[in-house]
Amino acid sequence: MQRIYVDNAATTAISPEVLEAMMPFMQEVYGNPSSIHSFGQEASAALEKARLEIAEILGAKSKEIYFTSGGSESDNWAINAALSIGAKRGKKHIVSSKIEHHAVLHVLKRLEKEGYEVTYLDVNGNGIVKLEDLKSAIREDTALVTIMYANNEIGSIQPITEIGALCREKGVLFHTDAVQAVGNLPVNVVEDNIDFLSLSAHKFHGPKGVGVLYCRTGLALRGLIIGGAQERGRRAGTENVAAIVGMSAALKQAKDNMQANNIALKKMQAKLIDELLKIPRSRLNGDPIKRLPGNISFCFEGIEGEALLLSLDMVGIAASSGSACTSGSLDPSHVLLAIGLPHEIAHGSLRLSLSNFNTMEEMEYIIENLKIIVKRLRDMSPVWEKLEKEANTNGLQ
Amino acid sequence: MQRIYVDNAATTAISPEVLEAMMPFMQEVYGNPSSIHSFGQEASAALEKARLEIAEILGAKSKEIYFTSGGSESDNWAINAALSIGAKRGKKHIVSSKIEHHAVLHVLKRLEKEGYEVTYLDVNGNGIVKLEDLKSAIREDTALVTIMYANNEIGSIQPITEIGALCREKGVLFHTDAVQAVGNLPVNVVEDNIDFLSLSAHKFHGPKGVGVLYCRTGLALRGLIIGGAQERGRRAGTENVAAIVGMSAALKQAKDNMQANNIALKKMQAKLIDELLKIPRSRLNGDPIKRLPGNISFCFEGIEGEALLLSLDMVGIAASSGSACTSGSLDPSHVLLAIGLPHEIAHGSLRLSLSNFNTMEEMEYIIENLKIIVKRLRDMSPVWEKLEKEANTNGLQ
Amino acid sequence: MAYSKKVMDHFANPRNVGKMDNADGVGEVGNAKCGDIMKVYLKVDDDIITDVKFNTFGCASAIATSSIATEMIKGKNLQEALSLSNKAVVDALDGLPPSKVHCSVLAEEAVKAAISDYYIRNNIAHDSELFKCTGCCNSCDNL
Amino acid sequence: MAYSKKVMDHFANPRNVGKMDNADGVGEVGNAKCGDIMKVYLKVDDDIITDVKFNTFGCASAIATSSIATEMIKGKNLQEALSLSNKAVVDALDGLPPSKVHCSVLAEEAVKAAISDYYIRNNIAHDSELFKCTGCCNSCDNL
Ligand SMILES: Cc1ncc(COP(=O)(O)O)c(C=O)c1O
Ligand SMILES: Cc1ncc(COP(=O)(O)O)c(C=O)c1O
Repeated sequence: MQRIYVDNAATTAISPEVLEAMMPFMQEVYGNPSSIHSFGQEASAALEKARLEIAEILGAKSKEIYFTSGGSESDNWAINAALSIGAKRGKKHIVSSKIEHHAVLHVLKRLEKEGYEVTYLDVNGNGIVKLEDLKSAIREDTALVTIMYANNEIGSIQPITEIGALCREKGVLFHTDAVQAVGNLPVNVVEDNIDFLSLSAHKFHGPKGVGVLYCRTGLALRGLIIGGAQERGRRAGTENVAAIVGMSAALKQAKDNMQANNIALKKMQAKLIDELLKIPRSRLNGDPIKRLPGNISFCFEGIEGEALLLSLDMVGIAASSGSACTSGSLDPSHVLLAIGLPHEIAHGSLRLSLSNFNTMEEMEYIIENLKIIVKRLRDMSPVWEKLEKEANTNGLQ
Repeated sequence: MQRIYVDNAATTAISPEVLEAMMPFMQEVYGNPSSIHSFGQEASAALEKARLEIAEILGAKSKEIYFTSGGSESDNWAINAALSIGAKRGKKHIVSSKIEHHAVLHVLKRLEKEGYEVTYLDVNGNGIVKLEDLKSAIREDTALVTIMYANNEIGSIQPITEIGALCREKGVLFHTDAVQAVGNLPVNVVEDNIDFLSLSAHKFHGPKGVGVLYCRTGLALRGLIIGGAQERGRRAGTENVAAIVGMSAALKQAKDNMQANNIALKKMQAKLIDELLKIPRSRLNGDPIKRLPGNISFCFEGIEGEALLLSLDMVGIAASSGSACTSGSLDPSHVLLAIGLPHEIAHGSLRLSLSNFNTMEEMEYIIENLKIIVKRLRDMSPVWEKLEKEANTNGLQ
Repeated sequence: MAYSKKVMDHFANPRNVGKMDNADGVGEVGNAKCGDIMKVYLKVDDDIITDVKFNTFGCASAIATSSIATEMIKGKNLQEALSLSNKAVVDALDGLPPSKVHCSVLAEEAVKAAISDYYIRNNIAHDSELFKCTGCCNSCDNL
Repeated sequence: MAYSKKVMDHFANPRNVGKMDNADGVGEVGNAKCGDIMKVYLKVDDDIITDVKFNTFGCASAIATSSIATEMIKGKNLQEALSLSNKAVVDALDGLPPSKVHCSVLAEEAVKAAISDYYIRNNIAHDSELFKCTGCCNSCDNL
């Protein structure tokens, strides 16, 4: 059976070039970068080379890059560190959005229990934060604004440049979860006035379990995981050299091929969107323009997402109903509810997320099979029966 | 030039079998274990298989194993989680030792600033905690005892079974940093009454950047990195599947070969210790019996450790002066000071840590070169000059 | 989230799926907000369930539990059908993930609702207690 | 922690290493507790440093700074030798890691201490201010 992977927002395959770059560090060059002997110094040199390369791609300085175990750690760390800066001046307020990833939202929920106040900005129907809302939400005691660069479920891209400028103007720290953006969009921390940025390598054909926290120089970065003097004393733990080298190779590859990839992705994306909109009572979630080039998020009325996913899986198509972390939970996605969808529609969501490893032929296969599956599930759905009846009645009136 | 790696306490090479076990998960099986499609389920199955294998080797249950990014994260997490349990009953006291790894010590230092009280137990001249000291240190309000299984610098093994029994008897939570022990010694969490245990794969020929926190069932494990529902909601972040599979393969290999490896290691260790003790004014640090099979820790009076290391490196021998994380710092090791060495002697420390990849021929090479290097550095050392003079004067009297 | 082979089989090839035009009893439970609705149609002849159909909106285990539940009551008398427990449904499917057990409760309730409908249509006295929603599917509370 | 080639060369092949039996001036600075001791021996002839030796207990950069410092003052007159700065030593070694800069200070001080000793032995008036410990090597404070 043909197998098609269109769940690249959940994770991506390591690209062959990235794996090749990693291999020496899983074999000969195994030293601990903190060791002063040659084994260690070889590892250390590779580490610092990777740091510099990543910094340059993000428009940052080498010493602003901290290696972490992934996007979740970076998010947790950034928020905690930013608040510890604000705590010195008694700041106890945070501004975020209703569509953040759980790695941000759950941290904020915990902080609320600990006495912080959080304003969760609404988004418009396309999943985009309104600048006026942000402007009026920022207060004297706002310690941090944390708004994601691009959404993992519906692909909507936030006006980060404007948000960054506004935060800088108001003197508020700004963190962005750029886990879905980096590798897909050109991200520049200086142009966007970003103070903290999270990224994760496995979203752009790098390895799992490694990420970056960018922290602007001049900000006191309180460690989350402390101990040894790694990462200039800010993040303890023997560095995952192979993964870090792989991350840097993956980011470089993503940057070099970004333009070409984006063109190809957008073509496949447009094809899918056009065809899926032809299915009755289907809707595209997220902004039609300001969206990640590989993201296609749909709702199909009258059916439920998990059944759809498993049906797709049975014909070899690997997709998601929203974020990977919540697949299998009973509640519909907080993101789909935030863009105003009723529960019954939000249940019928499907996310197809493409990478440059996908092909137009695969899109054809997906469209063909998806149409059959949606029909099959609707045929056995009492909700669809009702919708049809209502439509007929309305038609008759 | 011959290259000899005897810094295995800092990190080890990935064994070829471990790498082989990892490769599929860096290539075809790249799904996110949280995804419900087949790519995800294959990854998830591998993850749970690894969890079960690791659990069985430690005498634990599958659901007591939490995957982390390494020993430092596990240490930070365990201590924070244990204290949050104690906090519910107002417990604000911790017992630890003076020779813990920085991943424990620095966390404790921070906690002291936040209002916790910490008793750092002394160790005897061989680097071993005294049980009576522990007994009298535990108080009504003691939330946690955290004592390492085996020391990373001097290799001394603590009486963990007795410590665990004492803690259980007194109703105090017990964490052990077993990063240096696991893979080298048989560790059983049930027999040793361990509540929390940290381990790190790269210390036993597994990959870097992955570890385990064992947390006994029944204990509320407050997350350190929160977000997605991974690790039963206790540790967020897309799982590092390849590394986790590698860790499990490495642990299994270590367990299967432990007896044979220990015999070989002890033979090499004995050879080195015997020969190095022949160097005048040298001393073995740590317990002669209760020590890690691959650890050789020495001090050579009249010389300084870094000069020794770099001299060794120039003849292809990769060693350490203590822990990798502190190499290059000015202060002598807190561990060597804790066993009662004066600063001037502690500066002249050398740690050789062996693995089963080392050979007896390599030991010969090390002994031969080390003798030459120690002599060369002493010949240019004004401290040595003084020591010699004193000895002569004493001899004349 | 790993389903048994049995669940996947009933999801992929659901038995008795469909509607019934002149059913003797119809039961519908669940609601779209929660993500699961099951509708069971019965044909009853001399106290025996001679035919049964179902329609389900919901996840794979909702479809599978509906499918196996209909199979388990077909040909049985109403008393037997009423004794169908959610546990029996779970067992027949070789188990369900904990987060999906509520689907089996829904299946049990859908069968009972259809039988209840048959009793009411035919003015047959019955213990209404038997047909009360167990409230086990508390997914609604979580919303 | 990466040392320059120059540092490694002076560490591996230190120049002027050794003792001197009948030195005209000897200076020793640092202490074993801090991990660095440098001892510099001078042979002075008509205000010119005609020979110099050193002994050092310490890390690679301590040995390298001693080595290059002795090289830099050999053949110079005392006034020139006194003007040797730690910065010049660092530059001559193509740089030192930040945590090792104190070694260069120690080297400067060792040279000055030896010259001071020569002045004192020979009753030559000199500005003692010049020879005061800069306290730059504050590693002792950290212990
Ligand atoms: C005793 C001990 N604890 C903790 C650690 C930290 O482990 P990691 O570097 O994997 O975070 C190490 C080694 O570095 C260690 O030796
Ligand atoms: C927007 C966003 N933030 C954070 C994360 C967490 O990243 P990781 O799984 O690498 O910890 C993800 C993906 O899982 C994501 O999509």
